[in-house]
Amino acid sequence: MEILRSAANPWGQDVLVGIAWDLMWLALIAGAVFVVAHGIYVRWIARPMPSEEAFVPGEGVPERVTRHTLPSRVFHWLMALAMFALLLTAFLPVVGIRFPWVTIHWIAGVVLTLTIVYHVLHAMLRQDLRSMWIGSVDVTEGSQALARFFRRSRGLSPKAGKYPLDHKLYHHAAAVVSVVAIVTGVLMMLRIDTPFWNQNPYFLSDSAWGIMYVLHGLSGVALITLIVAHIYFAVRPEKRWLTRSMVWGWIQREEYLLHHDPERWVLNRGPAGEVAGVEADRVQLAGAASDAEPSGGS
Amino acid sequence: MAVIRDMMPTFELLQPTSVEDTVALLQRHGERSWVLAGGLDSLDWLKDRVKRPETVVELGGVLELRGVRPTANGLEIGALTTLSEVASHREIVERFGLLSTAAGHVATPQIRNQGTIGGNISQDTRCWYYRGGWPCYRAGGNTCYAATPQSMNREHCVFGGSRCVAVSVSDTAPALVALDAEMVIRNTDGERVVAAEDYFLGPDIDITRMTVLEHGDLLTHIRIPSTWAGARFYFEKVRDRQSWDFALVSVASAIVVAGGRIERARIAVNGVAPKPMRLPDVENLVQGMPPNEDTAAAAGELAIRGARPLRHNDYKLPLTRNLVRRALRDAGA
Amino acid sequence: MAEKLIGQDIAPPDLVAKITGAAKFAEDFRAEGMLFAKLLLSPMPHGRVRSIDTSRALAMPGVIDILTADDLPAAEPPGERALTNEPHYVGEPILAVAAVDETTAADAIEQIEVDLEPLPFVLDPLESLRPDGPNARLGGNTIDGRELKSVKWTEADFAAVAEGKLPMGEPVQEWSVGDLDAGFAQADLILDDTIVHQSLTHHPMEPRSCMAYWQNGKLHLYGSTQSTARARVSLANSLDLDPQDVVFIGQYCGGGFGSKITMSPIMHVPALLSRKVGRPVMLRITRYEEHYIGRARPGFQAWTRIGWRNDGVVTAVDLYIVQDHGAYGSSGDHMSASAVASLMYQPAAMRFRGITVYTNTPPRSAQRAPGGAQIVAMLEPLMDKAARELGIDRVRMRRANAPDHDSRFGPNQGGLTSAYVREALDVGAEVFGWAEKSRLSGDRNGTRVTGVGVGLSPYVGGSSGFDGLMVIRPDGDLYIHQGIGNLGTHSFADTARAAADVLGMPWERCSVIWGDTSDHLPWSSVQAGSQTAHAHTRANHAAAMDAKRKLQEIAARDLGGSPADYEAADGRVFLRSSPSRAMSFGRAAERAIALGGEYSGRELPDDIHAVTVGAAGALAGQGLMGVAKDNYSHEGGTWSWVVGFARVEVDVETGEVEIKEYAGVADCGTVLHPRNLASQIHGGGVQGFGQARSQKWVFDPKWGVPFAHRLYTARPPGILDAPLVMDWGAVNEPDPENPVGAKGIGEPPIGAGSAAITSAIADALGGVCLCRTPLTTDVILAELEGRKQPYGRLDTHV
Amino acid sequence: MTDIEIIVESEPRPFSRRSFIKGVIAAGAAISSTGYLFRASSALAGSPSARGSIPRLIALNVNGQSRRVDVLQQETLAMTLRYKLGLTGTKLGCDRAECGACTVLIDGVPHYSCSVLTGAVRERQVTTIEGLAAENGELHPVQQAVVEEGGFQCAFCAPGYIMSMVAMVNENPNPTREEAAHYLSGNLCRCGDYHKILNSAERAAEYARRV
Repeated sequence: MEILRSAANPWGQDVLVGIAWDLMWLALIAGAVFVVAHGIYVRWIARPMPSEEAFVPGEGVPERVTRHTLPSRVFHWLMALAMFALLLTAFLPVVGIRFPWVTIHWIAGVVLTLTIVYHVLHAMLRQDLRSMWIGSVDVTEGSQALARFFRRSRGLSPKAGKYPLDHKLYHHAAAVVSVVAIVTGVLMMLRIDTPFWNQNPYFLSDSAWGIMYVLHGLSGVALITLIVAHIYFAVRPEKRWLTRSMVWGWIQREEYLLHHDPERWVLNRGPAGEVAGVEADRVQLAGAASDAEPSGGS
Repeated sequence: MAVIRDMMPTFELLQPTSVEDTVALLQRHGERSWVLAGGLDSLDWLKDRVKRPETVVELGGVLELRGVRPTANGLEIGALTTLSEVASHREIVERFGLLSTAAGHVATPQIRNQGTIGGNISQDTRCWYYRGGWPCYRAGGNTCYAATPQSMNREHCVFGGSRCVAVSVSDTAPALVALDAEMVIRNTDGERVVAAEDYFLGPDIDITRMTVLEHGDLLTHIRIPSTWAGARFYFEKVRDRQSWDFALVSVASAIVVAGGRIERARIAVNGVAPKPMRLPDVENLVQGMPPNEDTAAAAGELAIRGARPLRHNDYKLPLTRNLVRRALRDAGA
Repeated sequence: MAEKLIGQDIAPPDLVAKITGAAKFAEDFRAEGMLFAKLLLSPMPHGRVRSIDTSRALAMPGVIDILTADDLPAAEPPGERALTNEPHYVGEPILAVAAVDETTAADAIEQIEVDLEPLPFVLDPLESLRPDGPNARLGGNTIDGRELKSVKWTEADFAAVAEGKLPMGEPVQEWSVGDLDAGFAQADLILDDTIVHQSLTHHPMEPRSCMAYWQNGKLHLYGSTQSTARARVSLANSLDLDPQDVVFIGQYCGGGFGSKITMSPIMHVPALLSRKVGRPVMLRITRYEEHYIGRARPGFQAWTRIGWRNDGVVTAVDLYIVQDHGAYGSSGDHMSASAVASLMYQPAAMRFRGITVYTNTPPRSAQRAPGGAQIVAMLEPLMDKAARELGIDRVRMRRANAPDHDSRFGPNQGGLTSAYVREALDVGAEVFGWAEKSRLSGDRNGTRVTGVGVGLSPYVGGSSGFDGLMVIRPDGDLYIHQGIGNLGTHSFADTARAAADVLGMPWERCSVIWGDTSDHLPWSSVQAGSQTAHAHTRANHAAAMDAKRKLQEIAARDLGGSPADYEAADGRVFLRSSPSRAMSFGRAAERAIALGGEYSGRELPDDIHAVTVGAAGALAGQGLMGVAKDNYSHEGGTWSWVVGFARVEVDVETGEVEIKEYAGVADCGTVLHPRNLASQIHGGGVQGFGQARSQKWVFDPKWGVPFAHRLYTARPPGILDAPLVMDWGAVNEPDPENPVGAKGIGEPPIGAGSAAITSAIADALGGVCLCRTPLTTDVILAELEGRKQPYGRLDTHV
Repeated sequence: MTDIEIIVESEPRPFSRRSFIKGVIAAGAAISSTGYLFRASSALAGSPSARGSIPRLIALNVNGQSRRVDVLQQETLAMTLRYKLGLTGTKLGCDRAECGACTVLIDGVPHYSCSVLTGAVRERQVTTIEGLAAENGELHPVQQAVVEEGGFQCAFCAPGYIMSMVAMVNENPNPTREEAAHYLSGNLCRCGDYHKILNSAERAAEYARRV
């Protein structure tokens, strides 16, 4: 199985051309394996979550807590649509389904780019950046989860802030991969005729283009796996409340209190009365992290 | 590794004598096989070692695919019928003169004696970057070397380019599109029939192929309906030399005139796009109009609307316009 | 008395062999244990070999050995070698593999790893002349005599290049005659323009395949050459061998047109490989390789300003030529072009400036009328433009400027042996019917407009000082040994007639011996520069006179009287006063053997060339030997002329051109072989049509890789690209500086064909001179439709 | 494969950058008397390991004779004629169907033998330039016409042209000059001898009509 495709340029020098299409199948398989493994793990292997700690009183928590505002939801679904169009137009021809994919692909690419630009501005100006920031708390949250996974600890990892660590990690991974795909994709648009310019493959050297194509390819196939996982989690029964929140924007009061630590995801009344969460920069939660048993547990 | 040209590599030669055996062989050898009919296009690739099949399936023995037979409503031509036979076959000359004229304009007598009509419409493009073995899009790479600001693209396309700007060079293809012919394709799964216009692929659909044929497919017959039999035909091919050369631009048209007006028309041009380009807008425009100079001029202008010339092929615009004009003018003569 | 052979149509003795397949060209020879070689060509326009890994190739079964540049004799830059470690153009051979068969050799080439370091390259001479332009060679971008130099012009020189004006910086070659300003001052009309002529691969029909082996220290090489005797000598010199140790076999040459004048550098590959492996080696050259190593005509980017008086007389010519020198070669086409312009238009004042610039493109060499064919195709349309503006008939315009026998021309104002140019123009006008045909220009026939053109084309047509060698054997026949190659002009047979006529021998009693240097061939001219017909009618005449003298002396000795009383004809030498007292040539030959000395070739004249001494020595004692050096007088330059007349039809809607009529008339002194002269006029004319209409080079400027490298993309003219019937004529006036009055004629016809077509197309376009060749469909259509031209005014290789 | 015993050093000759040696090396090669047929090697065999490199013994019908010859599967007819059957009259001008010098008749029809696989003409009649003249050397009418017109210059293209002319006179006994030009338009002549070639073609038709 090849990883990369290369060819001899007109001077006989070896030059990267792109990724080998086997990687696409690899990515699909990786996604499927993850889904199956995770499904099996949750179904049969994972120890039941210890009963939640006493119900933390949640006074002042409204019946419906806004998790995703309308603009961010619209952004999410628009981006998802563009992403889907991009993946389909990129990989269906490779599997043999022939159709004029180039125009749809670059238009979807432009749409994706615009949505991402909007998202970055929206996040910086209107959203709470820190909710995505991975702080020390998250590290402990993560290490707890890992310890539990490896059966070295029974303890309960601290409640998440607005976004649990796996969400944050996933977001950042997807962000990096998408940015790579977008940057290389925009540059590669110089290789096709558009209403605005004619193709000019000599904008970069052919070795530079080779790297561009490989990165675009790698990020493309990485997105396959990421999106397979993303959709899988979205449809898992126990995560449906999260999926609902991306549709309607709110989660129920119990779900908020069950999954989130009000200290870290502080709700305050927005001007329109709806409650927007603000990630509190909580100090290390006293005690909670230290009861992890030393290694060599049960 | 170093490159060498003009020296055929070794391959295994298989010579089936029936369509069944042929499609079976193609199925078994898959991507490593190559179909060879007349061989004029194939040997160009094999001798330059740019394409390296392990197995060549030579169709000289499949006699059932040679010859012309009348059908219920037209003619059926075996894909292995030589261009010389097509150019001189009485039935074709009398009822579908457009095709016999086109076949007679291909390359040279020796090539017409050996080249087949199936091969002529299924041949690969002649872009000299691609034929030179460069790693261009069409060869699986990621660059079209013919569409850069410095490229030598005098013989490339002004319509329908999508990253790749090569042109279809077949002379019989526009004639078959104008005659609304159909292509019969066989493989181990069975037979499918494709309209001439849909037989050819542009780079937007699949940049590595000029036709719908996939590995394992065999073009067996070309069926021409009688819809355009006896219409007023016009074929012209403009080229640098009067033998050997492919068309810079060619036009093939079938026009039925009744009562001094164009009842229906079907016009195709080649050498301007990655596939033979039918001109439906022009056909609609001229319908019902008298075949005079004004109609011809209007048709010509419309034919080149939306063209997007490259660095060196702007001349193909007036040339295409004038050829369409001449086709319409001829309808009135 | 046998009828004179000169002037008759006699087919050459090799014709039957040629048309029955018996004739063996270089690639048709076989040898026991013959290996096959294949070349590894450079993929880069300019590179340096860092390393070559041939281990895998040498390990392949059937691969015998490999030859690289290090196995060849050294050569000082810019000297060319058969193989190189610093390729200067895409396709230059780097190494050769010898194997039991070609497929194995090719497979072996694909297993060789050559690590090439890319070096700066340039395709357009003007680009190399820019202040910061790259040089094609590390040693410089031009050559002055033998010295490599790097010449850069200033930004100011390039100021007007954007508008298509030729930049004219400091030249390397230069000459001027008369007062240029005064010349232009008295001119009533002045025209100037930038004109570009393309480079053209020779593409003779036979690629230069060659086979060689060594036998007891002697190199036997089967090759394709225009000049057999000279090829052997140049091959020997290039390998540091004594010519006696080289046998060159080349009875047939499938055309050369200047690309095979003597030896081809690639011959070193089979020669040295066969020595290295101790077995015969055949190197079959493919058409693709012929584009690379098969030589080409240098292209010009030029500017000219010409002044005319109202009566059509040219008063002044200012000419600047930038020549595309390619990677090697010593082409002086631009200098020859200036001499031709000076000869044709006889301006009182003329200045020439020029520079030849190395580019990373295939090597150049003379191609049929080097410099002449380019300049006439470039300037004649301007002459027509002036004629049209001055309202003078175009033939009369050329008559007004044509030189005559006493005219002077060129940098040192040399003289001419003869020039019947006005007579050629008159005969031409008559043959073509110029009077009524010239009135057709501009006529419309449907979408086709008619254009008529006339193209005058002179070129060098003679040389002297070579040797003749012949033997009358006891069988009474005359064996004429010719060192001339058999390149298609039939000069090896036609020049032998001069000897037969001196001795009154019927042609059936003459045998021409040519093509294999082991058959003892005399020192001869190169078959280039159209000189053979002139040089070797002289040489054969001189040697025949020597034989005649010996016949007379032997007859007088045996039959009495004085030698002067004797005459030779029909195979007999007899007393003029009583023809019955005679001796057959056979008898005289036996007597000559008996007498020995100079009669049988034991003693030889002291002024003949060493090669002839070798040949004659081997033939001594076989009969009566006629051997002599051509010492006839040769005052002034020998130049021949062809004027071409053409009628074309240009389709205004498609830009296509159909050449309807063509006629060429020659001044080449006495016509040796009328039908063969017609072939030279028509054949050269057709090559001119290709030059004017379809042939060109196309290079990708980013990668420096060529595309027009096969016949299909090089586009030489086919049978349907020429008129079905072509006419010809000749002035047929003898040249005083040749015993039979003959001048050579090989080269002038190509310029006449090309110039007639460029003029006719300009005429059809209403006098618009596009000042560029080739005039392809797209260039003409862009002009007719008033659209932007597809190529820039100064673009080359597009 | 070839039955010549190849003298190869025990280990592959190391590639050494010897300087140019002027010495005399005795070479034992002589032109085999037959000059044509040499068992030693043919132009193409290919490395034995490659798929399809095993030659096939087939029977060809060339100039009326049945000839048995070892043919490689990728071998073209031109190479077989020139390197295996010693019929070097068929010339290779381009090996790419772009010049016509390799024209032969297959079942009386002109083809570029450089672009025909030998394996594909097993049951067909191949006629080459060597097959036109009679045993006693009497020329074919087309050849006779060419001689009388003093046809061709360098004549490298002559064999190909003559084969096309033979097919022309067989197919159209009374061609006009224009028809002859179209019939011969698949043959290139770089000496540009077209006028004289058409003279020969017209005379050839005239002589063929007489026979």
